[in-house]
Amino acid sequence: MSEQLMTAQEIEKPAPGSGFTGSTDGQDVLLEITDLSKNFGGLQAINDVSLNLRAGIITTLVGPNGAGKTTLFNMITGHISPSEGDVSWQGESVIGQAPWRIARAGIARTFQDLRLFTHMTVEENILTMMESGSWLWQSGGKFRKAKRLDKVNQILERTGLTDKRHTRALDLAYAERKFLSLARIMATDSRLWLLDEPASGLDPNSYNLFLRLLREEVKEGITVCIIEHNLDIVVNISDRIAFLDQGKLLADGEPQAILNDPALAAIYFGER
Amino acid sequence: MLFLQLLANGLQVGAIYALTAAGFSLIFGSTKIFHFAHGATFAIAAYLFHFALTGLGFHWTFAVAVAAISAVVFGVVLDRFMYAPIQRHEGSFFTVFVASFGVGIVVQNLLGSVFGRGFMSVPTPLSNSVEVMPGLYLSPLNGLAIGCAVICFVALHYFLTHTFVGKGLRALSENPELVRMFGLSPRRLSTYAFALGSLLVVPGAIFTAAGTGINPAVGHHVMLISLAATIVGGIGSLRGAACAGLLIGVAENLAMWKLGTQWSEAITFAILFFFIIFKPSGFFGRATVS
Amino acid sequence: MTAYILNLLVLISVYAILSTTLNFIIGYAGIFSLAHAVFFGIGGYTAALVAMNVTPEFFVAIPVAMAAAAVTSLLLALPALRVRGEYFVAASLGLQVLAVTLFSEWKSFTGGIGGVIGIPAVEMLGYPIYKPWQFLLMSLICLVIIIGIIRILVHTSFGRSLKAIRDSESAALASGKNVTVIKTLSVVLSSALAAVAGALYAFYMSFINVQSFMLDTSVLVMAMVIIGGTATILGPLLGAALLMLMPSVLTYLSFLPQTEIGSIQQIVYGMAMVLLMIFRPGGIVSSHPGGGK
Amino acid sequence: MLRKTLSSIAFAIGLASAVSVQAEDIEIGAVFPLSGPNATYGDIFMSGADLAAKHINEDGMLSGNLNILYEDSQALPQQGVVAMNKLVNVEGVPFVLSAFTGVSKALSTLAQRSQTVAVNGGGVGPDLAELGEYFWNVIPLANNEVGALARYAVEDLGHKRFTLVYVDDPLGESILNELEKTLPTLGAELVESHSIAASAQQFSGVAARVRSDNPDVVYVASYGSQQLQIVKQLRDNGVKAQIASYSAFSVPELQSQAEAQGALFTTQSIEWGSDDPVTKRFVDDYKAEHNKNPTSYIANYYNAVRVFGLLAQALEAQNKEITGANLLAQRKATETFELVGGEVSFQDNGTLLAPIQVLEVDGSGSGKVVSVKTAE
Repeated sequence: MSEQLMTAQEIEKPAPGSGFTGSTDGQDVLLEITDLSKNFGGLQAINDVSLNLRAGIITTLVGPNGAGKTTLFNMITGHISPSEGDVSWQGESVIGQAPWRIARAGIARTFQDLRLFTHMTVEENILTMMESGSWLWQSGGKFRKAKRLDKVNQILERTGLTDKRHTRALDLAYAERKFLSLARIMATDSRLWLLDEPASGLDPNSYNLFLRLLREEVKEGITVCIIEHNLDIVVNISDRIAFLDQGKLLADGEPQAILNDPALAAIYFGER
Repeated sequence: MLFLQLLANGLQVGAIYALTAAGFSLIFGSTKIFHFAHGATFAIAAYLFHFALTGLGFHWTFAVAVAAISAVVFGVVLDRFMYAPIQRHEGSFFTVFVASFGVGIVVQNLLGSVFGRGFMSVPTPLSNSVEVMPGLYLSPLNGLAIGCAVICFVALHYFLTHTFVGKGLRALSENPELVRMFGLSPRRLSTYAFALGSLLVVPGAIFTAAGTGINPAVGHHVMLISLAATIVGGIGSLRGAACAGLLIGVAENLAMWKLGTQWSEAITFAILFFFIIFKPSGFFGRATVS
Repeated sequence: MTAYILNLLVLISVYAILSTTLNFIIGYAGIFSLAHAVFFGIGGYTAALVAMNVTPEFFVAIPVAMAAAAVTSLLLALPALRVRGEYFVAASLGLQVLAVTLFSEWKSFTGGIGGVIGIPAVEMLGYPIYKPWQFLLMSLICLVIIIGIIRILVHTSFGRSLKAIRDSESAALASGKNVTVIKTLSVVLSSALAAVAGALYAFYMSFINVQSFMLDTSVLVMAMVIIGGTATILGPLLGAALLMLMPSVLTYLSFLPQTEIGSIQQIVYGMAMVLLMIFRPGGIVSSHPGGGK
Repeated sequence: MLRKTLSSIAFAIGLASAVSVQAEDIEIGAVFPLSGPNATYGDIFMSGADLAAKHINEDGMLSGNLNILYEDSQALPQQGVVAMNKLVNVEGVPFVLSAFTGVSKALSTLAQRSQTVAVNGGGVGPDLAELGEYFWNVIPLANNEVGALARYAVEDLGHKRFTLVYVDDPLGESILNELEKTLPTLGAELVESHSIAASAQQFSGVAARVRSDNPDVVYVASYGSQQLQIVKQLRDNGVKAQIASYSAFSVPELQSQAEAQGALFTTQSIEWGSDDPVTKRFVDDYKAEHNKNPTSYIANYYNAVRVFGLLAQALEAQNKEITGANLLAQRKATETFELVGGEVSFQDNGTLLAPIQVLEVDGSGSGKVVSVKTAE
């Protein structure tokens, strides 16, 4: 019921100035979350959340600390199994599937604490993302290998990490690590990116580079879901906003509508 | 009757394991330091007790004090001068473990060189059993060990729940940031954890020296058992470590009902192995897989 | 003298195989096993059994030994898949203790503490190899091949997957790595290659018993890896050479009391472990000094 | 030449050479546990061997000074083989003293291959008799000891029920087999046998089971520090039966242990008070040097070195080289040897035959002889 309503809203007011996709691709539902709940030993981390991620747009998850945003990511990627409810990806349920299967099906993610492969070089970090085979060698032989290297070069170039190619992830500067985290998922052929606070703590230059990258990728057809705290960033990039608090989805809609809601603002700024 | 006897033996052995395991668990739970040299603390306390009593001819109360002081000093020195520097630069679990293991090897061999590699025990009439009912022999040491373990656990529980430092230690295992906010230094709490944890080996060390006897490798054996008990009981849970220590002591002895003693260690580790595979969080532990 | 040096070199190369294969799982896969001596033992016992009852042919005994170790290693893979860190160390410790008990009790296979005596000299395509220099050559070739295999592996996608899992298992999962298969494969591989060392050892000594496959051996091999340097090719080799030579060198120090040599040796390597962990956690051969894991 | 290379290498790496000896020295080797839990045996064995070397040198029995090179086995087979290798290949000794059943078995192959005589005076596992012609035993093996003790306990003391506590190793098993074989022929029975791991430390459970077996005699087949713990814990846990064991009990720690008093054990029979000059000199000099009575282990290794002295002396008289092969040939050619304890001869399998004595631990340090049984 409400879902239809929102879809209707979006057709009426296409592309608010803040978002940058401006397309109507947003109608295809890529990932569908239905009645999802998660119980951690009596603590209701996620409470009956239903949310759709539409193709080709950026959906932002906002909400105070402990709202369950990262838990939601973890359930989508299979790192945590839900107590109840379903997640379906392109029409098929992914519940109960191993995280690596879900990843290979086209859902990539970053982590708030990055979780880089710290003792590997930048190049290795990127390269290993393209090698999904578990066996001792990759299929495709020399030709594929050359193609992979091409792609690595391209990604390094775009993320500004070319000079750091042979540096260990551990030895990178903060912003470079954030970009490596992004570079890693650029290397996968995923259609959906789940980004956990990708822009926090970036200096203005890096921030602009990040925005440019994100824009380019979305234009290429990548669907993005971001967890973000900085409202400026939220306003800047979101096509849609989903507002979570205490495990519940309080609102899901256009950025302006959500941000202008005084009740939500009160929760967000902790004046409840 | 044999069953009852084995059970009684198991309880005594289990009480000693429980205390040692609780010490290890306290240190590991609050500081996240995998203190494998805990066994070395045990051996040092036992040897110095023996030396003070039979070598220097001290009264037993002084010998106990010597053992307690040496255990605490050893634990705290390790914390300050080995673990602290390692943790300063990215000390992973394994770095700490290897260093700790190294200390265990050094102590075992030093004790062997200084005190001899043979078996030693404190001659005491307390280890002589009397027949309390047909077929059931108990020695005063049996009762003392169990009683002492109970007293230690009650005291420990009181300390952890009623004193400032005790509460701090418990908080440290939950959330080091919180501890800092309350104006406690995690570094200082770590020292307390080592002092207290090391102190907990002393009763076990003394009862072992007086009962079954000691050799330089005794710490190694005790350490393996406390490690098993800590994990079976659930890492960070003192209650769990104590119960598991008791369980292992009893299981080890009851196994002798049907099997030879050569299986007793294997039984302990079979219990451990299956716990790790099927219930890594142990009896009371939080789920902390990977 | 030459024979003595040859003897030491053979033992060094056997232990170098062990440390290299252990380094493969410790350094690259982040699986800190204290049960490596189990697979050393299984390799030794199996090769001995094959040599005494079927044929002492190298190309039969070694593959059978490797297969036996590979199958048993699934027991180690089981906890490796479920838990990490201290839990896994404890689990491998458990496996080691269980194995020692089984090695002592399963007398038809291992001869118990009495061990297996009179293992015949190994034959390579029917040509018996018993002269020390021949044996040294054979074990060096085995060592070189094993180093080659591991060197290649860590530079392929498989090696990268391993390192990725070591550095962050959840991120590796999220990037589509089948962690189960990769970890199992690495444990199986490492154990099977360790069995080669066991088989060589059995043929060389022509006597084996459980005392060679106890926790002490696992710790010694671990010390070789740690002291030499994890996640390097050279480190474990250096570690093996140092720790195997140390007792021999110590016996030439006439001012040391003979009866204390064993203790001094252990104290030296215990101290080395402590000091290295404080000042150079990467080991002697460390690709990145100062940076541990 | 070898030695030169060796020294230069040792010096080259800045170390003092341990083997700075004159060219005319005659050297034999010894592979003993000098460190580790069984080091106490190494010390005992050394004192016997050193005394024999001293006597041989004082008498000028050989053309050069006899020197014993000690290597540490830690009582472990692998260390034993490494040590044996060094003695055989670096030092080139023709004759090596060995100890401990496991170590002896491990190095016997090397002895056979390199034609080096290895002589055991400490291990008593019966299979030591079958390790090839280069492996000799100057100690009667456990089967003889068990028989003697069983006969004494049953025939002289009237005991009927035996329980065995044994280490689960070849020695322990052979004692089990021997008891199972011997006791029924004497009209006694082995009620129960309890095997224990070599590393076990706690025996209260075993003690409980032994008690419930209700035996007349508990036979303990262990060694080193473990047997002390077994004895203590048996007594602590209310086992009052007669404790019995074999020659492993002849170590000072056990002899002085309070709980062990009254226990029976067996050794090769040596009449310490004998007027025979070899025995008298050995006993007098040992007492003078160590201020206590010698034990059979000490005599055994004294004898082992003395056997070498006698054989080498004979070879030198014939202008033959002192090699392992020649020593073996000379031993076969020699009918009897004058050793501590009297004139003895080797069996064809290289094992010494000697009467066994049963002793009681009495705190004197060497035990009180209660019976002597001839070898069977």
